[in-house]
Amino acid sequence: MSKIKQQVEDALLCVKSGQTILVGGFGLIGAPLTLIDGLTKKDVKELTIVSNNLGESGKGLGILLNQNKIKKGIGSYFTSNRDVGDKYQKGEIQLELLPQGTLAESLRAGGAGLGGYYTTTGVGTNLANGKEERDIDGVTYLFEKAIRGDVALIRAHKADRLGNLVYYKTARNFNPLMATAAKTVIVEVDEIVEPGQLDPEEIVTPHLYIDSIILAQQILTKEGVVAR
Amino acid sequence: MSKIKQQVEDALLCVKSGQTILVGGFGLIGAPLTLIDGLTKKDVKELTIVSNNLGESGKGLGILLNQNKIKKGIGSYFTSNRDVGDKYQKGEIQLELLPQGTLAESLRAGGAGLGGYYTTTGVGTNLANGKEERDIDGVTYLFEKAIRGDVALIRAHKADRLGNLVYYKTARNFNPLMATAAKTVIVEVDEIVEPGQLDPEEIVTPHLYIDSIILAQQILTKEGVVAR
Amino acid sequence: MSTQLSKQELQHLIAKRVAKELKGPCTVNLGIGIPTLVAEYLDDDQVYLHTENGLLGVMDVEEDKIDPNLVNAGKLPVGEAIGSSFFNSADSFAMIRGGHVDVAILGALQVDERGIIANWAVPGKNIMGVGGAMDLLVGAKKVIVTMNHTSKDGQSKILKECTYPITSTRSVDMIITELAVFKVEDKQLKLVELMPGASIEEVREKTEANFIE
Amino acid sequence: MSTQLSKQELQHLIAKRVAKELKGPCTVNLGIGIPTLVAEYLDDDQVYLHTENGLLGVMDVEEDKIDPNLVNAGKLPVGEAIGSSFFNSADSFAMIRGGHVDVAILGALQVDERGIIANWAVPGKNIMGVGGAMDLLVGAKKVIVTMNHTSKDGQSKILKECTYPITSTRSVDMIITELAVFKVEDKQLKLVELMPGASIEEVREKTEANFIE
Repeated sequence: MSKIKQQVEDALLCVKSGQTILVGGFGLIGAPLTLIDGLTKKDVKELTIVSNNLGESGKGLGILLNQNKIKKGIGSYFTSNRDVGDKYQKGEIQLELLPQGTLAESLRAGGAGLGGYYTTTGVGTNLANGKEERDIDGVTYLFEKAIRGDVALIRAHKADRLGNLVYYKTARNFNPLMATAAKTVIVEVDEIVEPGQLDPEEIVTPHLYIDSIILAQQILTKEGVVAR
Repeated sequence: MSKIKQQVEDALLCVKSGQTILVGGFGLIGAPLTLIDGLTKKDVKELTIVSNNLGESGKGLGILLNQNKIKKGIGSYFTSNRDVGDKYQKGEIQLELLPQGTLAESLRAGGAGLGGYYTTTGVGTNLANGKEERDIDGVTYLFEKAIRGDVALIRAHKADRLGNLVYYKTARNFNPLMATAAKTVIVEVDEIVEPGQLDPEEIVTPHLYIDSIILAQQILTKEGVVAR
Repeated sequence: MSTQLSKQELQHLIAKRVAKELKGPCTVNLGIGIPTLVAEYLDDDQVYLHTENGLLGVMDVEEDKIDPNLVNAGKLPVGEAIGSSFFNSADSFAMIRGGHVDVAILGALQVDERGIIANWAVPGKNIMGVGGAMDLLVGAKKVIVTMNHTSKDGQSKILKECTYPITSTRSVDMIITELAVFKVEDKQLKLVELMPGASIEEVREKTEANFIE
Repeated sequence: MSTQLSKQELQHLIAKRVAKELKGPCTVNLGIGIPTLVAEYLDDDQVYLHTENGLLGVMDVEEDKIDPNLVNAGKLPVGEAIGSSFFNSADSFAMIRGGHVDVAILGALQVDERGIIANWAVPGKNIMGVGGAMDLLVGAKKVIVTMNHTSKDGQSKILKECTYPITSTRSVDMIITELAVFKVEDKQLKLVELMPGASIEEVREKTEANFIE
């Protein structure tokens, strides 16, 4: 019953065409590069990808994009990969743009079993088009729905064998949120340790959220993405 | 400009009659006993107290209750202090009962600048009376409003001089949420350390939430509440 | 039959039976009362206990290791297992409400014949506490109710309809009393097991609700 | 006047002027572009820098200490100050949206004469990115906009009305360009300072919006 998988393919067995996949990271920082690499080698299509960005051109999720495996992207900042714009122009991808705080909050709401929430962000802008406004105590808010995924692919620093996670600096970003918001959660880590080696006060993601763990084989360095 | 106060009275200068005060703790566990003790010695009245419980009979917030300083209690479990029922019978206190998860979530929403949210908790029960129901993707949710306070009185384990906080075991409970949801936040701690002594990955409440820090003088032991 | 056993012994009997239902790996939230006793009968080290006040990895604590700041939802002292973690109340209820807790073991005042329970308020008394009961009922994947089959005055607590305010519109999955084990299937109670010493006649006599035998 | 200075020098001039507005203790979020440069001119050690990707306590980093997993919102390498803390994106935006960040320094494509800005989309081009701009505008207690006074083709970027999609209905508090400093009071622009070398005539000529002198 170990959560630890030796092969990326095994960890990704649960991913099917047409699913909604949550992918951690802020650009390539904190992105699950090994799992993304695994997806590029897997025969899947029509994925809805929820991620702050769609990688960079030819890197991370950018490879998946260029393979035409992504039907729809939900994120806050696609500008950092120019290929997204090209695909969008050609009608080859659907995009849903959300303010970054709304993206993060919707994922948290999804993980917390909430249906949606009211935020001030975006009120009166084009991103409010078609969304319900509501006055609460004299302030105008926008209704935003929770986001949930079929699978979450996330990146952490260390996992213990149970699946408790700690993160590393600004590579934390969306990962702990996505860990809560999908039916199946797969994490790649720098190191797997024994239960008890992570301080109970310091664990960011408790093990009940995690289904599979793999060691990272593709990592981000100053020189870019490299095999470990 | 130090946040550290030597005297409880100084820390509590911001508390005025008629305000809404958020008070951390699950019963006496993680309750800011020194600050509560300070409130019992201060001339304030008609307070609205948001706290999971109203202390125990004659302990913690229970003292404030017996002093008739509490106009209204908002919490999830008042049963643990029998004096609350007596006051309620006599019409001497108003009570608003929320499911515990709703209480916690409403505080988080308040701190996060949200107006409210939709939860499944409580749908179809007496606690849903007068609250809006909404169908979202085939599931019935209840609208719950965010909660904010004028002042939060919280308990942490350690603070650095900037106001970064870490907590201790199950004394964490509502404290980190309340730290985000009030205009002024006062924390009492076991120990004040230098900036840099708390691990940046481990800090639960970043310093931007904290206004004042005092050392705990009343602490919870196996034998009950004692002066330190 | 069970009249030979003390109230406490009957509670342990129920707790022991509940423990048999818990196969790891799973996360289980134990409510206040009889559910707390379940911890004593767990022998699967992949059953992880969650307490809503902010700990995953509850275990028994020895008298000399009691820490007043380490307690369960009933404010009773507990220990922390290897691999445990602490979190705030919003995160704890996000786990519960979000469907990340596999099983909740709860006490109840009444259950109706569709498996809907009442466990937080008594009419005519002040409604003063709900705690995490409503959250657990909407969130836990499976809910097992433990209760005495009858009230102190001998009335059935398994009723055609609850007379006390309900805790949720969701039916629980299983009811375990000192007399019987019921499963709830398609909003109907189904008797699946008699507890040691109980007879079908006694269960029929002491159960107001209709149930499938 | 300012034609003698390079574009980069003008940006530093603006950043230096912004820094004068920041008196600690306060928490400041620095946007991408000119705002990033502000960090170089801060001399108050109680000005704490927040970056929305999850760090409170941003500081400069030396070339040899660059960590690819420690970056700001522009994905540029940064350092961590003593007393800093890391958090997830939901917690980071809870700080912003919840009003816990004192000042946001943002770039803008256009500002109108009520102080409303457009900084995330250009008509006719794909709308592809918004990032944290809308959150910062609704949440930060004070917003200071830094921008070039005119576009590359010499058109005023301080307009009667924005022609690009607005970022928020909230007016910013201050606008600092290479020519002038405006405050926004009662939804009106008020010229409060000329930048070094700028004349009132040049500001009048290059500002489409009405403003109080």
